[in-house]
Amino acid sequence: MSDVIAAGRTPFEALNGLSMPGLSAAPDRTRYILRGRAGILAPVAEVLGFALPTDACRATGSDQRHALWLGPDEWLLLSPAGDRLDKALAFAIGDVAHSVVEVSHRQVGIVLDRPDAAAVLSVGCALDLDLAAFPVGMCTRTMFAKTEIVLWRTGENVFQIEVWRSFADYLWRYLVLAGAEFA
Amino acid sequence: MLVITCPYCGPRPEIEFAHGGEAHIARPQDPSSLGVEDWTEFLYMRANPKGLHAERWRHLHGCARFFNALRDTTTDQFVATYRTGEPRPDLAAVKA
Amino acid sequence: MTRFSAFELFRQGLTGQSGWKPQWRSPEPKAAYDAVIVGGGGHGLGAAYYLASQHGMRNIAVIEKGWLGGGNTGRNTTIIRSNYLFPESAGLYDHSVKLWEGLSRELNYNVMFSQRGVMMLAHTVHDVQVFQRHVHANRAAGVDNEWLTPEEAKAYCPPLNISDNMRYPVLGAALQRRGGTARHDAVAWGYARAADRLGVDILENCEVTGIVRNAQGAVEAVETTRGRIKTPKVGVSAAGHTSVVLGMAGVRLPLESFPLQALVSEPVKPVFPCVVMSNTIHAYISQSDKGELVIGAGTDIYTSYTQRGGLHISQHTLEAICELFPQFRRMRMLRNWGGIVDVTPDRSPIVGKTPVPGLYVNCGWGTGGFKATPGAAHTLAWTIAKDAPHPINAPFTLERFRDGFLIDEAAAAAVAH
Amino acid sequence: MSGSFRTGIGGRIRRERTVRFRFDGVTYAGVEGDTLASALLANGVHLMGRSFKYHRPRGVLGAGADEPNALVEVTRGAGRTVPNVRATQVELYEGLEARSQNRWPSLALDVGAVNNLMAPFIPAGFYYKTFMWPRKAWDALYEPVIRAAAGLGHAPTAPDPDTYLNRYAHCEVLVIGAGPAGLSAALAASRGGGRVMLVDEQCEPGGSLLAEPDVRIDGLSSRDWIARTVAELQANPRVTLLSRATAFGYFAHNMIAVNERLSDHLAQPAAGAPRERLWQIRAGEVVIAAGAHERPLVFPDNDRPGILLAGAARTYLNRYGVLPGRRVVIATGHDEAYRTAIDLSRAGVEVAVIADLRPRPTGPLVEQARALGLAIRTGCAITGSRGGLRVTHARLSAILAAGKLGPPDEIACDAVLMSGGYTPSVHLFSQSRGKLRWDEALSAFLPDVSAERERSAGACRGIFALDAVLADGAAAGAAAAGIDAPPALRSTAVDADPAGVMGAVPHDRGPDARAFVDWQNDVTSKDLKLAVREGFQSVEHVKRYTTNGMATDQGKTSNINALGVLADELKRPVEKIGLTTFRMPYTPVTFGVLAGMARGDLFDPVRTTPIHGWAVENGAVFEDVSLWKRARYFPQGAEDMEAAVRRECLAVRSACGIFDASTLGKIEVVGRDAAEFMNRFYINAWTKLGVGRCRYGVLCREDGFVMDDGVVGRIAQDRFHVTTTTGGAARVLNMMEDYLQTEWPELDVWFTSTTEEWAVIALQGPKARDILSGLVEGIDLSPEALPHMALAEGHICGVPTRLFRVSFSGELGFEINVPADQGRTVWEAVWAAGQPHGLTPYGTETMHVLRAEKGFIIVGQETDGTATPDDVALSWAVGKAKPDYVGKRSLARPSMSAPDRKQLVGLLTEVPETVLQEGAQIVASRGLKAPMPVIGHVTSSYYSAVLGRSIALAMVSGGRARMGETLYSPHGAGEIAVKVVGPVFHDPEGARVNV
Repeated sequence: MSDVIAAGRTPFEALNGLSMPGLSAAPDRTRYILRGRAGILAPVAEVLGFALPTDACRATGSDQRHALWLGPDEWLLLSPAGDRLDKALAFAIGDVAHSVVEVSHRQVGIVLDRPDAAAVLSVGCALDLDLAAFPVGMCTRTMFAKTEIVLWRTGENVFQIEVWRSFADYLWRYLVLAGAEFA
Repeated sequence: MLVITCPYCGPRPEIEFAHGGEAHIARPQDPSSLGVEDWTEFLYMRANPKGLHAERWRHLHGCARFFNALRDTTTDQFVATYRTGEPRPDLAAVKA
Repeated sequence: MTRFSAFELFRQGLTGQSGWKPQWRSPEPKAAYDAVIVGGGGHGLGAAYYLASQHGMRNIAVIEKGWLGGGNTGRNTTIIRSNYLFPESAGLYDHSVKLWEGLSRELNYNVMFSQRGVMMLAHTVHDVQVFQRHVHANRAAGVDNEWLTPEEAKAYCPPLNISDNMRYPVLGAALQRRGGTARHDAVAWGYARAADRLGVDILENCEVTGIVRNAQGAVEAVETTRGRIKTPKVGVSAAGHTSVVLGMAGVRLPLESFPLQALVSEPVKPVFPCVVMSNTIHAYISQSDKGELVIGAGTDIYTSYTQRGGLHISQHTLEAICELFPQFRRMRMLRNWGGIVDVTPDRSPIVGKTPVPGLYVNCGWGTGGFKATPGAAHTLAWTIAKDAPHPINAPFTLERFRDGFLIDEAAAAAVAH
Repeated sequence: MSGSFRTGIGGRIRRERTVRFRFDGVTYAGVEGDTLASALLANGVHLMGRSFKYHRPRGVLGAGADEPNALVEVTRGAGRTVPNVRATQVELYEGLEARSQNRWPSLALDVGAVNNLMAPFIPAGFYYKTFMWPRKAWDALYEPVIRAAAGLGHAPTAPDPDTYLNRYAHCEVLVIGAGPAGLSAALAASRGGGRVMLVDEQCEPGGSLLAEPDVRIDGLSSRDWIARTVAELQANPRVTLLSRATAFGYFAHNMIAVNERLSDHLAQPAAGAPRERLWQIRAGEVVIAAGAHERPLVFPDNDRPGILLAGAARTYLNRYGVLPGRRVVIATGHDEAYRTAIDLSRAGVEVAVIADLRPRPTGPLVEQARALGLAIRTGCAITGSRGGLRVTHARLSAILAAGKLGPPDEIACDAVLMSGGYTPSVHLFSQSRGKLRWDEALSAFLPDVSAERERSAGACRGIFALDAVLADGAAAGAAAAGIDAPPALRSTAVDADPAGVMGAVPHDRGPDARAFVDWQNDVTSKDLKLAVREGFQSVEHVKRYTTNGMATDQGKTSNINALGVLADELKRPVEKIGLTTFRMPYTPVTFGVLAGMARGDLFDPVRTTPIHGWAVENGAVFEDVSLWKRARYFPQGAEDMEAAVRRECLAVRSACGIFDASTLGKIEVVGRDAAEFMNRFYINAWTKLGVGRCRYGVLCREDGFVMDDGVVGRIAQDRFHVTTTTGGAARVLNMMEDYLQTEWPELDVWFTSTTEEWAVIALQGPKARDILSGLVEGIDLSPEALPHMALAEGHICGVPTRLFRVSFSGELGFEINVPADQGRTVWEAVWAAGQPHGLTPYGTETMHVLRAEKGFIIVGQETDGTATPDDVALSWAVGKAKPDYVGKRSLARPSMSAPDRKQLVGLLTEVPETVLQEGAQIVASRGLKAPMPVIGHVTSSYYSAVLGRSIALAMVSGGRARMGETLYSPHGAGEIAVKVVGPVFHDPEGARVNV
C-alpha cells in the first residue's frame, strides 16, 4: 500500500479509511541529504538563503525551504516539489568535500496537528516530548515503535514526521489504532 | 531501557543506539604485516571487565555517530561518554 | 550416605523425615588438592564428579563464590537438544543428551529429564532451507531430527497458531523427539551430592582471587577468600565470569558477557506438551512440571554483569509468544530474571587447554550451556585428567580462532536475499 | 440485603446498589464497592481455594496483593478467562463469573486432597528422591501425574480479543503508592511546579487510610482529607494521578514500568475498549511509598478457612462493612491486632480472647482493649486449630518461663485473626538495586543505600505512626522536587508499637504438626528445617528446594517468617542469612500488555515496494524476506509453484521476463575518496572502473568470510551506486559507517541509503532490448554503447532513470532504476510494451533457478558465514594488487587455503528427473551408516526447465578437484548418486549475455 501512499502522495486516508483527526499527509516535497566538511556552511547558506543549523537537533529555514540537523555533518533539506537544489549546491560548494544525494522518494511526510499531539506520539516514541525538552524547532531521528522516523516539531502542537516510504503504512496504522484512545 | 548520553544529541533512550563492543581497538595500519597472534588478538580478543569498561556505541537512530563510553558493567551506570578519536578520560578528571 | 528411593521416603515418613543427612558436606578447604574446579554450577560440579568417578581423582575441590547452581545453571530455561548443524556441535551436544538420558539413575538424584521433544519453527523460505539442512546433517551424524509440516507441528503442539494471517506464518518445523527439559537446580545438587559421596570437597562462599603460576608459568595454586590452595590443575567453569578468572592467569579470551533474561508465567494446568523455539521471531517456550510457562528472552545489546536486562527485551519475546499462541495473551508473567552469558565470536564454546600449563577452561556457551552440562563436564574432566583434548571437545579449542576453524552455528542461519 | 455478615453502616461501599455475581455456579449478592473476596465474606463464604500441593481447603488470608489462598478464575468467555486472580483484588461487577481452582470435583469435596494424607511421605523436594526407576516411567507415568496435580487454574483456550496499549511518560517526580505517605509526597512535590506522577495499585487513592474511617487528619476525617488532597492534585495540570496502576518493575536509570488496568472492573466494557495499558515512566526522582504487608503467625493448622490476618479483617470491616465472623479469637504478637479487636467488638462481634505472644504488652491500644473489657491472655501462644472447611476452635497454650508450654485449652470461634507485625514492602527498592539493612527492633529489612535517584517514605521504610508517615511523605516529596517541606500535619491516630514477632510460634504438637509458612505452596516450618537438615544453608537454596516464596504471591507473607525459622534452625542472625532477590514483577503482569500493539499487521512493519500493488492485482504469491514482502511466483490458473516457475523460467530464456528488484539494498557512496574507500572495503579493485561501468562487488567480514555481494555502478568519478542483498542492506551500511567513522575518518566520503529512493525493474531475456528501445530517451541501447556491465543515465517514459545493463539470469538484461513514485507507472509502461514480445512477470523463485543455472551464488544460501570468496569460486573478483582490504589478512591464514575446504561445485543426479533436497548431505560412498563422514551439502537444487533436468549447487570438500567423480547423497532410506560438475550449467561461455 505504500505505493498508493507515495504515488503523488495520495492522502493516507486511502488506508482502508484509517484516519484520525489531525493526522494528514505532508505536501509533496523535494528532499536532499547533504553531507560535507565545515567549509560547505557558507556556500550552502548562499544557496538556501539561510544558514544551515549547526546546533544539534535543530532546524532552520524560510517559509519555503528548511534544513534539519540530523548529525554533525548531515542535514536533511526540504523544499517544495520541483525546487531542485542539487546543481546549485554542487556549483556553490565547489571543491569543498561534500555529498548531495536526492531522497525525495525515499521517504514520505506525515503531519500530526492536534492539541494532544505530543501525548499521541508518546504511544510509540520514548523521547520526552514536553515543550521544555523538545521545543518548537527541534528535529531528530528517533524510533517510533519499530520504525525509524525523523521527528520535527513545527508548532506547540504540530509535528512533522518523515519516514521511509515502506514504513509509512506501519507508522500510520499504529498512530491511528493507538490514537483511538484519545478520540 | 538505559539512558545514554550521546556526545552530540544528549541523553537518549537505549533503543536509539547500537552497541559497538570494546573501544580503542585500532585496526592495524598494515594488517598483512601482522603476525598471526597479533592479528588474532585484534580480531577476537576482548576485554570483558567486571567494572569500568570502555566501549563503543553508535547513536544509530539519532545522529548516527559512533562514540565511546565508560560504563560500570556491574551497575550499568555510565561514567562518561566521549567522541570517537578522543582519549579515554582518566577517572580522576571525570569524577572532578 | 542414604540412598534416595521411594522406600526411603516412606521409611523417613514414619519418623517425620527426620533422618535425612546433608546432601553434601561443608568442609574446610585443605591446603592442597590434585585439582581444583572454579565454579560450582552444573558444569563445574559435573567435571568434579567425572574426575572422581571416571578418572579416580578423589582429592579435588570445587570452589564456588556464592551458592551452588546460583549462576546460569539456576537461571536458564532448561532446554535440552542436540540438533545442531555442524558435526562437531552435534557430537558434543548429543554426547550430552546421551548422558542426560541416564543421569538421574547415575547420580541417584531425579533431575527430571523430560524428553518432550524440541520443535524449531520455520517462518521463511530461508528458515525452511536452513532447518532442512539441519535435519539432513543430523540424520547423517546419527542425531534424531525430523521435518514437520505446519499441520504436523500443530498436531504435536496443539496451542500453536499456524494460520497464515500471522505476520510470519509457520511454514514447517524441525522436531527432535529426544530433546526436552530438565530440572536445573537438581542437576547442580545431584552432581554435588554424587561428587561429595566420592570425596570431592565442595567449598561454597569461596571466591577465587588469584591464580598462582610457578617459574615455568604453570599453575601452582589458587588464591581464594578462604586462603591459598595449592594445586597443579585448575579447571574453570565460571560462565559469564570466565574472562575475569582467566585474566588472573594472564589469559585473554574472545569472550563478551551479556545479560540474558528469562521469565515464567503463573502456574496453570498442563497446556503445553513440548518445547517450541522460534529463532526468527525470538520465542522459546515450554511448561515446567510445576505448571509455569517457561519463556526465554533474548540478550541485551550491551555487556553487563548486573544479571538484569531491559524490559523491552522481555516485551519483544512476549510479542512473539502472543503471536504464536494468542490464547496465552491473558496469561501473566510471574517472575523475570537475568543471567550472564559468555559469548564467543562463532557462538560455539571453548572447552579444553589454555596457553597456561595446568589451566583448563570450559566457557563460551552463550545461551546454550545448560543442555551441554553433562557432555562438557564429562569431556573437560577427561582433558584435565589426561592433559589432552577429548575427541569430542577437540574441535572446540581456543586455537580455532587463530587458525580460522570456526564452528559458526550462528552464521549458518545468516539472512539470505 | 447482601449477605448476613454485612454491617448496617460504614465502609466505602454503596449498600443500596446490589451487585449479583456467581462463584462456582452459585449466585450471590454483593454491593457496589465490594471485591469478590469481601462479597463472599459478606455471604459467610470463607472457603475460596485449594492449596497447590496438598489441596488443603483455604479461606481468604489477606485483603490485597499479598493474598496467597483466594485465587480464582474470572471469565467473560473462552478468550477472556484469567486464571489465578486474587479474589481480594477483583472489583465486583454485575454478572461477574468466578470459579475456584485446583479442585475436583468441587471446592468442598476435592479428590486431590488425598495428597494431604500422603503429606508425611511427600516432604519438600521429595520428587528429587524418587521416580527414577524405571527410566521410561518418568516420561510415561510419574511426570504426567505430577503435572496434572500441579498448576492452579486453567490457561485460556481461545485467542484474547482485547487490545492493550503502551505509553512512554517522563516526569520530574514519580510517587509510587497513594497511601498517606504517597499522597503527602505527591502533594508536596506538586508544589515544586515540575511534572509529578502518582500511581496507585488500588481502585481509589488512600491506601491504608481507606480502612481508617475514624482517624482525623488536619481537622478532617480521613475520607475528607483524601478527597481534599486528591482534588488539589487533580486540579494541577502538571500532575498525573493513576489508579488501578501497579508499579511492577524498577529498571536501570529510573525507568519504572506501570501496569494500568482499564476495563476489568467494568460490567460492560465498551466494544473495543482497551483492557490494560503499559506505562514506561522515566522519572527524575522516585518516591517509593509502597506501604507494608502484615505477617501471619506460623502455628500448627494455621491454614484453616476462617483464619486470616487481623489487619485484613479490619479492612473488611472498615472498608467493606463485612464481619469476618461472629465470635473471633485474636492471636497476635503485635499491637495492630488490638485495633481489629476494638473495632470488631464495637461492631458487635464477640471477641472471645486476645492471645498475645508477648509477656507484657503495653501501650494505648492494649489499654483501650482492656478498657473495653476484652479478654486478653498475655504470654499466650496459639498452638493449633480445629475445624473442617471452616475453623471451629483455636488451641491456646500459656508460654511458661522455661519456654515450655502450659496445658492447652480450646476456644470455640468461627474466625481466628492473627498478626505477627508488618513487613515493609521493599520490593521496588530492591529491584532498583538499593542495599537493604536489617532492623532488629522491627525485625524487618529496610532501605539503606540507594542505587538510583530514589527515596522511600512511610511504612515501606519502617515508619508506621500516622503523623510520622505524613511528615515523612511530605519531606520525601519536597526533597524530590527540590523544595522545602511543608509544615507537618497532625492526626488523631493512636500509635502502635511497631515491634512484632517472626518465625514459628512454639508448640507442643509433635513432629507431624504442620505450621504453614508459605500458604500457596504448602511450605511448612518442617519443610524449611528439613532443607537445612539436608545441608541447604543458603537462603536461595532453601527457597528453591522447598519452593518457599515462589508462589504467585512471591513470598509477600512468607519470606520473613521463613527467615525467622531458618535463623532459629541455623543458629545464625537473620542479617547473616540474607534475603532472596526481589524480582520483577511486583505482582503478575499480563503477557498481552507487555506485547502491547505488536500483533497482526503491527507485529513487525510490512515493507512493500512501489510495484507491490501490481503484483497483488496479478495474483502473485509472496514470501517474507526480512521485513519485505517479495513476489515469489505468479501462478496462472491452477498452476502450482513448480509449474509456474518452469513457465516463468522458459519465458525468460526464450523471450523476456520482468522482475521487481526494488528490495535490493542501495547505498550512494559519494565523495572525492569514494574509490579509495571502495578499494579498502570491498575485495575488488575499483580505481580502474570507468564512469558508466558496473562491477560485481564482494564484501568480506574482517575474518575473511563472505558477508554480502552486489553490483556496483560508477555514476561519476566521486559517486558509486552500490547495491547489496535485500537482507544485508542495513548490515552493510552499518559496517561502512563503522570503518569510515572509527578507522578512516580522514576519507572524504559519505554514504546515503537510497534503497527506497529507487524502484528497480529487472528486464531479463533476449527480447529485453526490443521492449526497452521504444521507451528510453537519451540512452543508446546498442551493445557497443551499452555493453554488458555498463550503465547509462537518461529518461524512460519521461522519467529520469539509471539504467544498468546487468544480468542475474545469464540473459541479456537491464535493471531500470526509476524514482520510487514513478515505479509502478514505468513498470506498467514496460509491461504494456512487452506484451507483443511475450513479456512474463516472474518472482524470486524463478530468479533463484535462473541464477543457479548460471552458477551465481546467493549469499546466505551457498555461503553460511564460513565460506571464503575462493570457496564459492569468487577469487577472480579479488583485487590481487591491493595492499589491503577488509578480510585480506584473515584470508592469508593457512586454513583459508586448505585443500579440503568446502568448495562450490555443481551436481547432476544420475536420473535427470530426480531433484535433490536442499540441505541434503554429500558422502563419498554408498551404504554408510550414521554417524557417517560427510564431505559436503547441497545448497541449491531445482528442476531446470531449459535444461530439461535437475541441477544442484553444493559445497563439497575439495570439490574442484573432484570434477567427474560420483558422490552420494543420503535421502531417506537410500542414497542418490550424483556427478560432480562445474557450477555453471547453462551457456557456460556466456554468449547469451553479450548480445
